[in-house]
Amino acid sequence: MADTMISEQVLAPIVENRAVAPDHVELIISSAVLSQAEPGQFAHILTPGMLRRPVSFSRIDQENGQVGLMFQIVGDGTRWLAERRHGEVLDILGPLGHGFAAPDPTKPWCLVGGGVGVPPLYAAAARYLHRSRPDVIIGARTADWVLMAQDFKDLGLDVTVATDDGTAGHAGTVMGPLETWLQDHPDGQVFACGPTPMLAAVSAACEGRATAYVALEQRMGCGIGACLACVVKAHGKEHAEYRRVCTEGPVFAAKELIW
Amino acid sequence: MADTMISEQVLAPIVENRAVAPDHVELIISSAVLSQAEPGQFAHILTPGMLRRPVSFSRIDQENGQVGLMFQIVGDGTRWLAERRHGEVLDILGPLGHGFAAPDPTKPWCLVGGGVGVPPLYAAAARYLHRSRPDVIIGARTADWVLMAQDFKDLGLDVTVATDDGTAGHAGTVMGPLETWLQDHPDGQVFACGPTPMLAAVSAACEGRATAYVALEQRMGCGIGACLACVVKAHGKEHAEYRRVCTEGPVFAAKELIW
Amino acid sequence: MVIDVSVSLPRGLTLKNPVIAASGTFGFGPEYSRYVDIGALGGVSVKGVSPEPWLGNPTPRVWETPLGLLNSIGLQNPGMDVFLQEDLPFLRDQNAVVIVNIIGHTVDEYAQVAARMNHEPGVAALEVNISCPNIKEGGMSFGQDPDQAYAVMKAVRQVTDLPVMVKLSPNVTYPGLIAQAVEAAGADMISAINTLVGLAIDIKHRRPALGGVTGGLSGPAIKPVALRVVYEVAQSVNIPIIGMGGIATATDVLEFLLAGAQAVMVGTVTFQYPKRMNEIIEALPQVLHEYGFASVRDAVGQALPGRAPIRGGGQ
Amino acid sequence: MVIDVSVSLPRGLTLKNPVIAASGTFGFGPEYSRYVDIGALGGVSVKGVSPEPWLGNPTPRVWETPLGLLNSIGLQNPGMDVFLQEDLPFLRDQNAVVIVNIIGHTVDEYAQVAARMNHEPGVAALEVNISCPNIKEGGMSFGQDPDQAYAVMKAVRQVTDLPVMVKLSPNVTYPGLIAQAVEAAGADMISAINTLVGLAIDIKHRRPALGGVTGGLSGPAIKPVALRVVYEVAQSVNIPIIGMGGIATATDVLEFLLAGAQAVMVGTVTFQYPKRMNEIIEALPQVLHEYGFASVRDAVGQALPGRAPIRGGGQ
Ligand SMILES: Cc1cc2nc3c(=O)[nH]c(=O)nc-3n(C[C@H](O)[C@H](O)[C@H](O)COP(=O)(O)OP(=O)(O)OC[C@H]3O[C@@H](n4cnc5c(N)ncnc54)[C@H](O)[C@@H]3O)c2cc1C
Ligand SMILES: Cc1cc2nc3c(=O)[nH]c(=O)nc-3n(C[C@H](O)[C@H](O)[C@H](O)COP(=O)(O)OP(=O)(O)OC[C@H]3O[C@@H](n4cnc5c(N)ncnc54)[C@H](O)[C@@H]3O)c2cc1C
Ligand SMILES: Cc1cc2nc3c(=O)[nH]c(=O)nc-3n(C[C@H](O)[C@H](O)[C@H](O)COP(=O)(O)O)c2cc1C
Ligand SMILES: Cc1cc2nc3c(=O)[nH]c(=O)nc-3n(C[C@H](O)[C@H](O)[C@H](O)COP(=O)(O)O)c2cc1C
Ligand code: FES
Ligand code: FES
Repeated sequence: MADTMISEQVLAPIVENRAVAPDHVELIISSAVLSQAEPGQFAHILTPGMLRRPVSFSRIDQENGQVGLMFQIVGDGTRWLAERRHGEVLDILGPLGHGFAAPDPTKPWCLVGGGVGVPPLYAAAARYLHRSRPDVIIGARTADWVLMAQDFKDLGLDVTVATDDGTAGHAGTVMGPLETWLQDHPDGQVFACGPTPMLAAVSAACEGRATAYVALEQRMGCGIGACLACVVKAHGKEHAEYRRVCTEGPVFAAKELIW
Repeated sequence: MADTMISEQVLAPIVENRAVAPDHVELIISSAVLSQAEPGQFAHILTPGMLRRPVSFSRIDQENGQVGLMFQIVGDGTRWLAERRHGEVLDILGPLGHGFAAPDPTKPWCLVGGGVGVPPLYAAAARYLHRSRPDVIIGARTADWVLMAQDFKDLGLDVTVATDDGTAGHAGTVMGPLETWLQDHPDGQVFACGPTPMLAAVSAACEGRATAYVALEQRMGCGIGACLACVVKAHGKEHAEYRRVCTEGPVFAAKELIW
Repeated sequence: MVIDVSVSLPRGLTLKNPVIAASGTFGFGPEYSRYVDIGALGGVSVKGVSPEPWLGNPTPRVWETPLGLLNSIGLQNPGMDVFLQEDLPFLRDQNAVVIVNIIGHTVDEYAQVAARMNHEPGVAALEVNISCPNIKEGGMSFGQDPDQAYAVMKAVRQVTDLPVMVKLSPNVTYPGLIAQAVEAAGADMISAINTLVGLAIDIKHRRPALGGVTGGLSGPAIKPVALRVVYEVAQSVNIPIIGMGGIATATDVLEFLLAGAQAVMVGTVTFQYPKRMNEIIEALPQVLHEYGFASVRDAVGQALPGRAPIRGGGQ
Repeated sequence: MVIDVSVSLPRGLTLKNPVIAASGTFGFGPEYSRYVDIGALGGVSVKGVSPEPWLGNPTPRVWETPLGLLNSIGLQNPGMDVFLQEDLPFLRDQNAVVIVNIIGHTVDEYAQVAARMNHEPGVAALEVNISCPNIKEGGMSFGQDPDQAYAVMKAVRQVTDLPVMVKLSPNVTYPGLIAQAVEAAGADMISAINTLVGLAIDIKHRRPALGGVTGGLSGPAIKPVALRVVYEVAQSVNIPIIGMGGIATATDVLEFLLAGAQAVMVGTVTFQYPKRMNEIIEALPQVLHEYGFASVRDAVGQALPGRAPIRGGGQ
């Protein structure tokens, strides 16, 4: 899959900069190379900091040679990115890593996203819709921060929302709706992306029932497998071992990992 | 004189940014405080670097509350400054240091400037013109880089130009025309500003003849006398001692200094 | 929200807040008084003072490096007598908590300055600088050897009742060992770090850029090294630490507190932003509150091993 | 303008240019081969290799600091057998000058790796890493004590004919002493510097930011310290020095040459700009020419004492 794919250093012009929620921006950038990405792969973006910033693709439009990068402003790098305007050019390494493989069309499918974990799931839904129709569970801190609900609906998908403060959908985390879904679909497959504690909970909830695939975040150096900064503990053949989020991941089968 | 003057941290808007020669820019900025400056004093300007950048005032227009800063682009700080536009605001400490005292009206007066040493001499000429009319010698590497010749002419002053490559005026340094002037005016007073080797030569040429005042450059830290970075060796009462260019200078009587 | 930012240190030394002007970057006070509200500072550590006047090093004495500053001032100072007569009165009149940074070529010279400062009205504490990289004899070498560091502190202790801090060099293999040596010799506090030895090259002239050849590196570039030394020393001794190195914001101050410092000094950033120490002091209560601390004291050492770390979301 | 950028080092080691990828920042080669023209590099120093696989440190393993990078990878590597079987062939096929960075918990482990690499086709030289701050036993402590540094180098020398460089730690009082010790033990070259020990604080979680607590500081922030160590070591030993620490441009390379390095390594900047080493190599002849040098060799050590400095205008 992604192994055979191209990855390059590209200079990609920004086509659009849109605010998608308070402190959340989506950049649409133009790059034929990046538009070859699998859902779940990421872009490693040059900013004024000492390290590039990893951001997953929110949309992958191969036809028009465009991709989306949706992110929350959390520090200097994302603030700088949020200020980039139409016509400015981003220096990006990508597409990088291993994304979500196509779901098994014979099994029920669910997407579980928390916060800025939602965008790569949308990319997966859009890519694999012709094989299978996922149920979608979106979690956020508050109603304003629910990302891409309308985008999923535009794909004709049902969306269940959960907010920590109850301002939209279920009050609480995604785990309530996910538990319901798992009870209805014990043989299902779950794609999840979001904060690490959420992924740990999803992984635990799926254990012995559904197959879970999770897209992880980890602090990165090189982004391409050379520096061993971005590792996560996994079950090796004999002992525990480290795998690289930037290369073997960011998407892993939940059962590979040691939580 | 300057001791009793104000010096503050001011936020001064740029009124005009004009190219005055290849790689030479003059910024006109608006600040009532800075326009109280004596000729030869300087502004300590915040740039993105770790230290502020000292630049002398090229013009001091007290009436309109404006001053000029004329500089050569030689590194990151001056490049950044050269890119500042009308309406942007500079963070400046100033006016700082001791400038040129008024010339003795009973003695012939000559200004000798090399390169970007010329601007503070123009400020001195403009300020003290009512007392005395200086002869002006301007040196530069090449014709394009002769600074402010027209400004001096607009004051009604005679200007002698010397260029290293002979593309304008005398071929050679300012020392040729200065020697001629000194022979004609052995009791004269000379105000000089330019590269340190030029100032050393001026000082030596004047010795035993004219009184020379020189405006020095030195790498600065604080710019206000606290860090002792910017010192120059001078004759103390008993021993050699260091004086601060930012505080006791930048203008010194040449005979105070140990060259 | 009432946040207590005061700091209590040994021998009755109290600071109204933990932000002290770092030695050598603030002269003897008057120069910055136009820009800085000196009375609002936690304290002022003055430029190093020796028994006799020192001339200092040849120029250039400063050079910029990536987010750092190299200096090679060479401890130019007018000597202790001129200091007391001409310079100290200004700061005393400002009611500043004055810390006199003392230097010498020999153990005896340190003791001379310390003795001279004892009982001088307006001197609140001494900072024994055994860590200046910019002089040939004495200076840093005292701070690079535990026995010599011990000897200097011991001699100083014998001649003064003032609170004494010893300023450590980061240019050693084990800063904790030097800290233990001076603690054993009677130091009341540690201040750390002095500058890292560095060099810049003037390519055009094919020579070291500074007149003194090597210089001391300060500024944001050294902050991680400074935090490491504070963190290590905090686990090596039982006396308070005044931390410094690259502090430019109130959150930087909080980092040093968490790493084990009780107070901080602020140097290089003042050259860019003369009012920054006052701004930090104003911002500090808000920053402490935001991160859940009710006082400066509350935050001290919270990142040291043995304190339960607050682990949260994210990674 | 024909500028000779080749470098001749001991035991017949020659580099087509002085720019080598620094250990730990370039993996074992294949990862960057998409972006970098590996064949055009002066050489590649691979990630540290130990006799058995090492797991490395907990995450987070990197943290940004002001113009610096803290890392605490902990020398994760697959061990020397896997390295030779699975990793070395790639670089050998690229005709890269491969420098194997070797690590161990004991003197004997260093010797084991050195012995294993001897006569392995494709291994051009060894770099003995006695300076990694990111492991508890061994690692840096060997590089902080002249006797231990001597012992490691001596053991390595006994089992290999390869050119050997020893990589120095800047986290010592006198780097020159360590350099002299390894020179006496038969080192052919010195490489310097490894990272400075630093710490960052994660304020939100009130703990050290890195999983390994302290980490190694690299990047532009440390360049002045690196130049100082190179400059000092160049005056302490008679063997060539490979300089590094914060190099990001061709003029940075020239600074290291002038300070006494014969070649350089480039690390952290590659994370930002993967093609930067190639760009530096392309720019270097022009930069040398501009400053009046006809070759890399010409520039080496020109800022050291005893060479007539070129003093010019300005100050
Ligand atoms: C594979 C991958 C995909 C990601 N996709 C997205 C996405 O689609 N949308 C989105 O909003 N965010 C995403 N993130 C997180 C995003 O990388 C960080 O929010 C961003 O790097 C923060 O940079 P900053 O300079 O604004 O923050 P700072 O906190 O100032 O950054 C400091 C350093 O920490 C790193 N860092 C900070 N937070 C994280 C984090 N959560 N994960 C990894 N490194 C971090 C930065 O890269 C930088 O090196 C992804 C992370 C990874 C690893
Ligand atoms: C009192 C005084 C008045 C000056 N007036 C003028 C003027 O009117 N016009 C003008 O063009 N230049 C003037 N200079 C020189 C000017 O300060 C430098 O050209 C400028 O600081 C270079 O900054 P940079 O970042 O572009 O160069 P860089 O070389 O990148 O600067 C690096 C560091 O070196 C310092 N530096 C570099 N060159 C000099 C220098 N010649 N003197 C002192 N510090 C230097 C910088 O301030 C900075 O800290 C004056 C200098 C002094 C001391
Ligand atoms: C120009 C300059 C002069 C200094 N002089 C002294 C000194 O006289 N005595 C001393 O103990 N430290 C001296 N220092 C070190 C500072 O007090 C401080 O330890 C160091 O700069 C780190 O803090 P910073 O990064 O906030 O500047 C000096 C630093 C600078 C930049
Ligand atoms: C992520 C990372 C990993 C490193 N791993 C090693 C290593 O395995 N062996 C070693 O000798 N040095 C290692 N280093 C140190 C570098 O080789 C180099 O000495 C240092 O980073 C300074 O150079 P730079 O500023 O150009 O990065 C590592 C550095 C980094 C940033
Ligand atoms: S970020 Fe370097 S290996 Fe993953
Ligand atoms: S620049 Fe600090 S004393 Fe002059």
